[in-house]
Amino acid sequence: MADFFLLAVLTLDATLRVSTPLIFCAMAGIFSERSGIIDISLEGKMLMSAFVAAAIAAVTGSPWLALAGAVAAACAMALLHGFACITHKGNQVVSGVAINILASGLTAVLGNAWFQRGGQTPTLDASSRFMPITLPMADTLGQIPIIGTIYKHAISGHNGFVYLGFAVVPLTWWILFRTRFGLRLRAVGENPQAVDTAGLSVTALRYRAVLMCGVLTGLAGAYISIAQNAVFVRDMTAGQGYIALAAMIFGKWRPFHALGACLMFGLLDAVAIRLQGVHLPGIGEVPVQFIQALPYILTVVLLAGFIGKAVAPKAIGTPYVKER
Amino acid sequence: MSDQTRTLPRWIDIGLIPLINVAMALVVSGVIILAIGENPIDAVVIMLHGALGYEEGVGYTLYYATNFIFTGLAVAMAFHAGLFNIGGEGQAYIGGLGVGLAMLGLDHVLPMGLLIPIAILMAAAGGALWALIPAYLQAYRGSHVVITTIMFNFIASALMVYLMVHVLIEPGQQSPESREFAANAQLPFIYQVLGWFGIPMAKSPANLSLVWALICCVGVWFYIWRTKWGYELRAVGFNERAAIYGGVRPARVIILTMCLSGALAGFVGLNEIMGVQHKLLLDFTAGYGFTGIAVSLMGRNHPLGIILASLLFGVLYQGGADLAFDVPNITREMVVAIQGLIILFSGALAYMSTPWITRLYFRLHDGATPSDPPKPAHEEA
Amino acid sequence: AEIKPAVVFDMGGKFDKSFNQSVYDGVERFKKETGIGYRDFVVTNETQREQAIRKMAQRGRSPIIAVGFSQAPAVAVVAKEYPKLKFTLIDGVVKLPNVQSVVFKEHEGSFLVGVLAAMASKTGKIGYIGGMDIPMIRAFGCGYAQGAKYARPDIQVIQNMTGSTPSAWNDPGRGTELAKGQFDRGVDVVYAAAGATGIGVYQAAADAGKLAIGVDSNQNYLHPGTMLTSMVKRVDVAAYNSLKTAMDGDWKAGVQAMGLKDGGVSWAYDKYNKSLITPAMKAKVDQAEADIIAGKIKVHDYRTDNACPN
Amino acid sequence: MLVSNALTVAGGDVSLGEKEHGPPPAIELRHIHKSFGAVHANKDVHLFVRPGTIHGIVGENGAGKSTLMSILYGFYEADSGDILVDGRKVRINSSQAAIDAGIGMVHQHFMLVDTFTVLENVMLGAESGPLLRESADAARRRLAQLADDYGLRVAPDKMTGDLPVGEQQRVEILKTLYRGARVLILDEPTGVLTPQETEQLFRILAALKKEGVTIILITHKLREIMAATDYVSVMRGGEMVAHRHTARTSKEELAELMVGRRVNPTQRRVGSALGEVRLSVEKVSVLRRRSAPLLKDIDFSVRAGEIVGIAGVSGNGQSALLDVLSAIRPIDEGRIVVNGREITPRHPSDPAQLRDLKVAHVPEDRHRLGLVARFSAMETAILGYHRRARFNRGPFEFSQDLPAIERHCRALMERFDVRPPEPFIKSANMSGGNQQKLILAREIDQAPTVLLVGQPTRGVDIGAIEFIHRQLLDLRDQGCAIVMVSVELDEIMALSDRILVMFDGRIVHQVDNEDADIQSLGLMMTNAYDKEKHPPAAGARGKRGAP
Ligand SMILES: Nc1ncnc2c1ncn2[C@@H]1O[C@H](COP(=O)(O)OP(=O)(O)OP(=O)(O)O)[C@@H](O)[C@H]1O
Ligand SMILES: Nc1ncnc2c1ncn2[C@@H]1O[C@H](COP(=O)(O)OP(=O)(O)OP(=O)(O)O)[C@@H](O)[C@H]1O
Ligand SMILES: [Mg+2]
Ligand SMILES: [Mg+2]
Repeated sequence: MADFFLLAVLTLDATLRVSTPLIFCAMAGIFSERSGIIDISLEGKMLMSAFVAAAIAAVTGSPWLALAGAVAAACAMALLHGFACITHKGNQVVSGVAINILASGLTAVLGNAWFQRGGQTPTLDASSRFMPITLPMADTLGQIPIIGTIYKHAISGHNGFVYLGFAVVPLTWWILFRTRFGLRLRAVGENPQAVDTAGLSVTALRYRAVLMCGVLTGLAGAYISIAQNAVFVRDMTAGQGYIALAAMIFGKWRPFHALGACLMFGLLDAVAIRLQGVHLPGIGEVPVQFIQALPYILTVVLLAGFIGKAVAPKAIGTPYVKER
Repeated sequence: MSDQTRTLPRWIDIGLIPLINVAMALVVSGVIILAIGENPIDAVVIMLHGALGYEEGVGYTLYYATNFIFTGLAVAMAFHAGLFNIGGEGQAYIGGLGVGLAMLGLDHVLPMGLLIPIAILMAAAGGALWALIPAYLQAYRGSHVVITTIMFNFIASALMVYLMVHVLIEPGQQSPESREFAANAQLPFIYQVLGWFGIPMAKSPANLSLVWALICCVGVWFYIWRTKWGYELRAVGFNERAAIYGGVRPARVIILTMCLSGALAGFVGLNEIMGVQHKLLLDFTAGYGFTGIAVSLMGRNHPLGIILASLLFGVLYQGGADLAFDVPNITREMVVAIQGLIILFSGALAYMSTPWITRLYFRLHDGATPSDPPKPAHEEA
Repeated sequence: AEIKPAVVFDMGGKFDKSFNQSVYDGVERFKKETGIGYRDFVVTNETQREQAIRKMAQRGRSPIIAVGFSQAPAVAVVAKEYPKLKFTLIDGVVKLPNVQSVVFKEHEGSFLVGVLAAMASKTGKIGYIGGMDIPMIRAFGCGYAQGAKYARPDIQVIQNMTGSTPSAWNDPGRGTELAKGQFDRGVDVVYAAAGATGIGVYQAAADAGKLAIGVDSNQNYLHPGTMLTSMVKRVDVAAYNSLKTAMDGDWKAGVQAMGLKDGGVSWAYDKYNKSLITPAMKAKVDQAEADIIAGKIKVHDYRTDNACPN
Repeated sequence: MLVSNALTVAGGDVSLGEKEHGPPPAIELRHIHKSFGAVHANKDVHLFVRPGTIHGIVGENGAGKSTLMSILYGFYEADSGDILVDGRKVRINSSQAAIDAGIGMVHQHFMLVDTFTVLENVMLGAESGPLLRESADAARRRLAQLADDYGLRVAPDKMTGDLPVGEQQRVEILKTLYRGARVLILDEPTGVLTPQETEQLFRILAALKKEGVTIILITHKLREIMAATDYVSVMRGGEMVAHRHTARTSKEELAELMVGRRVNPTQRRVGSALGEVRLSVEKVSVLRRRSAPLLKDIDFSVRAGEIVGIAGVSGNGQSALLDVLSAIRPIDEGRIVVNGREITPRHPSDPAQLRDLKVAHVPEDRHRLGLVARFSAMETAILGYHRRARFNRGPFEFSQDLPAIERHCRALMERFDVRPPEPFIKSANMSGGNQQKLILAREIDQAPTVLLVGQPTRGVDIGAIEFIHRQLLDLRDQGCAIVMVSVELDEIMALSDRILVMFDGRIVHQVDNEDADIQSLGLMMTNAYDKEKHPPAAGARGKRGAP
């Protein structure tokens, strides 16, 4: 029983770790899509920033420079998306697909050219990455049953990014629902004409939204390559951007709901790792592939309206063209 | 919107502007090649030679182009009905699964003459099946086909891994692959066919499915622009409410169109499984479904344009392979990056150059400068 | 004789710090010693395997070293087309008169590191993380478990596979997670046979202060202090020998199975892990090695019956 | 009537020309030009609006009214010309600049975020600080004050999308006042309002005027101009053609100024004998989930050889009725029998099936329903009939017979004088009137026995109006049963044999043409008509009749 409890706590611990990039990306997606810009390029931005982070860390040895570079790279991609979708009123889905493919190719090309390792960066040593933080008194408090165990094993000992990820959710909520910027951002995603006639610039608002999106995907990318791992390898984001997109839709474009979805998908992943090859009573061995596909299946089911209708921001996907 | 804004002549709209877009993508690609310390001009020479300079290279170019024609047509077909099918990858995967299962089951039973139509049917059925659910959800549940088809790509991939690893793997085999089909379940290669007529050609994977791809082009063109079903499809794509008024049932059109689109993507399975690999294996779709988006955008969603764009992408892929072979610093992913740039410039930024071209054209033409540059007329036959 | 060698690496790439890289080290050594250069190519999709090998053949390259079992079908096709050229397939078998197939008895080497792992473990639980779930990788794990049980019958071995597709060789993130999952369950020594995925496993061990065991090439240098040892599979030797014999004119086709006896597999003992290996461990593992070579210990090969004795 | 009181307040003896005397105009526009591509939407427009007055602007569709107002509100920038506010030249290149100049605008389509509360909508873009709470508190106080000053009451915490249109419009007005607007532009504010709401609006405008707010009012309804404005300017073809003191002009003069010649309304011909019942509608209702039903207990029938006109203020269910009759929208209750086919909630029909029953439909909204803008004219010419055998050929009729379609289109264009008579022209590139003629041609050409037609002459020039009216009367005389929805009472009067008046989703009155007059129809449309010709009872609804 105690063993089982510990296992559950440790699974929770793993859940937090694997959910973190999803959380950053889902919040990023919320900023972009709440402003009316569909963003299926979360994946590409995250990949690009993961690469840039690892590359800078490998060259300079400074994780902070790497982090700054990652954010800058993701923002650059976000601006490209904005340039296509906001300035030139291009198709947002097409632009997203383009950025994903571009990022996949470019990271490998540049990685290979700079490091001659088939697209990989050199492995980073501890001083050029972000390492886990042990919270104060983790060991002492760890003696206390249950609460202490949870504190020591699940709450303490994570990377700073994990804590940041959890801080970003209420922050996102606060920005969206408690600030002027948030009000305007939500308005521009629902009815850009209303924003325009209210004397605000639709373009400027949307650019700010995609930049927020860029900053957050940059954090996600940096986490993946220089915190969770110590290296960049080709296509290392492995579809997590799409899962985050699914989580965002699942969460109906709301920060805390999306957080819940991210944690659920993270838990699925953590459980999948631990369930591998385990025979469940009554079910038999669950194919790992099934658990891996579960987030996608769940999203489709949700979209089919079996769980509840997901209402997207009204103006999403349509470029704003001034008309009477 | 205004009824009478001036429109550009068609040759600019469907000829010059797409060319300018591709040119911009290639220029940026050249900058990337420069940035990694190679010479873009040399790269182009190597690429062109690799793709068109010798028989085997040409064969590979055509083999890649075959896949792109299928996936490009799939995207275009859906696009005319106002749908964005990003699920070509998964549909191709399941189409290939259909072909593979049929061949594994029947290759010792039936002659090639029967296996080919069966394979075509199975590829179409597999692809259509994989498009059917997203189509149904879009038509009756309003869930967006973009998101559902993306999800279905992942589901297809998980399904295939499961089947290959647990069900279809040949016992004693290291990697998850089925057994090889018997010879009568292997589509003849082009070089073989030419060989029967006494024309020697170097070995390459281009096979008879190229012919089927061309037939599909004609079929798609005819369907979209010459039949009442195509008429309804375009009506739904342009103006769904008018279509309803005209007695069209959009839900049916959406489902039918997505199934046809999926079937076209499924034919990648024909080319890959029956034409080239001759066994079921993982990851044979290799991103062709996504490339189809670029192909369709570049080809302005018209079969003729798609053929040309497919050839261009064939050149990029095959030439890119040779480039990667000969210039160690340039890896194959360069082609992926170029593809991303082409989608960006021909798709998302498609109208970037339109305003100044319009201005330039009218200034040259009659000295007038319309203040409101028109969107280019759309892709009708 | 004049030779124009070529190498076609598998998808992991020549810098996977593991299998492919080991081949790379071998041919580099040859190049340094003889001054004979070689061409190489890293495949990135299925159709490219055959294309790349054929291209090497067209340019008259010989011997052509194809790395990895996935290349076997491609080698079989091209070798038939070019009967005059020499092909060396590492880690797979193609029975043709101009193909040399080199395979390894990984289970024997894994047995030895299993002995070490069991003796180094304080918790009595050790782990194994495989790359792609294929019989060969199962064989690694099976040998490892047998060695561990030999050294310590009450040992508990937890095994995980990264995935079922080739991308399982290239997913360090998942490697990290799998390793952490095992540490959570009490594992304190983990052995990874997973290509570039292993990088994540070793990193996780280093971060958590647990012990890890490398594979294929000597990976002890990666994290001195937490890398217990490495199960070295001398693909570098195989590659080197192939070129060397071709140069000297005694290159032979056929299957070569390299085990402990032929120095094809071994465990790494160097300055990086000296402090981790106690004399008792060393004695025990040396004994086991001698016994295997002498045939006193029979290490079961998973591949013979797709099963592992418990 | 309150508004006429307002008139007398401002009705001094001001000479229109002598703007030099007194305070400078609140708004003055000089030499305004604006082109969209080849369309010259505003040509050398002059206008001045006196402070504290209600200034009406009238003109046909496309005359350039909205364009002019969009320029004034910074939505478009004029190609040339000057804008003066209170005598000072200003540059208005964005909505923000207009707001800064004290100009507010209530758009034809409301610019509200449906998912926001009233409070949030009001403060959007005019927040007092980076945090919402302080802005919200300030806005709440100010709203209360505005409510006191102008009698503009709305619940600040209600979801805007849930409010009735009249209240949404009030939110729009509040938005402009909140931003300190001294000049208020209203573009066709009454099109979507019920009569009571219209009346409410004019009461509010009068109150605003009393507080010194200047109001520019665009409307097509000359009645409203006469009742509510102090001055009126007329636009035609992008030009300002006349300015009048409202008190010194008449509806007839304004109408003539608008179209540029005398208007002869179509003379109705009395129909021949009626035939059998072609269409009968029995207790049909269309329900909505959260609000009042769209249609309630609709009950009427139409015989061969008669035109039944449906009158009503737009938004009272006429559109839904056409949708239901053409089977675009299913019904929830009741029964429709058309040419022998029974349509019930359980056995719905569809537009294709009705066409096969010789029911034709000229939709109200031709841009969104009647044609596909990107189709060629010949493709538009077969919309709805594209499955007919005559347009297809080959086994299973798998191929469209393009030559036949082209011939068909040419014939239609010739018969209905569609210009240019060019089957390959893109539908979007035809002018509105010609689009309408092509659609009408398509539907009438099928020799329908039942014709549903909505707003047959909306946006159509006067010549075409006469032509279209003649076609409809001819069709009736050939024995077709016609249901016509129109917001133009003159049109209804000119064509219908029988008139049904819709209000709030119901048919509230039914009169024969001979018994109808515009006055009482107007009352009926506002549901303020009393059978015994008594003045309308003072109640919650229809306290005042239409002017
Ligand atoms: N509100 C206005 N905005 C712009 N120009 C106006 C306005 N009102 C009048 N004008 C113009 O000012 C000039 C004088 O107009 P006004 O109507 O006073 O002349 P009038 O001789 O009194 O004619 P009428 O007897 O018809 O009133 C005319 O050119 C008229 O078009
Ligand atoms: N954005 C635009 N692009 C092109 N043409 C336009 C645009 N806006 C208006 N026009 C054209 O300018 C002319 C004037 O239009 P406007 O909307 O100002 O007329 P209006 O008087 O408001 O008509 P309505 O009574 O129908 O509202 C019309 O011919 C219209 O087609
Ligand atoms: Mg006068
Ligand atoms: Mg208007």
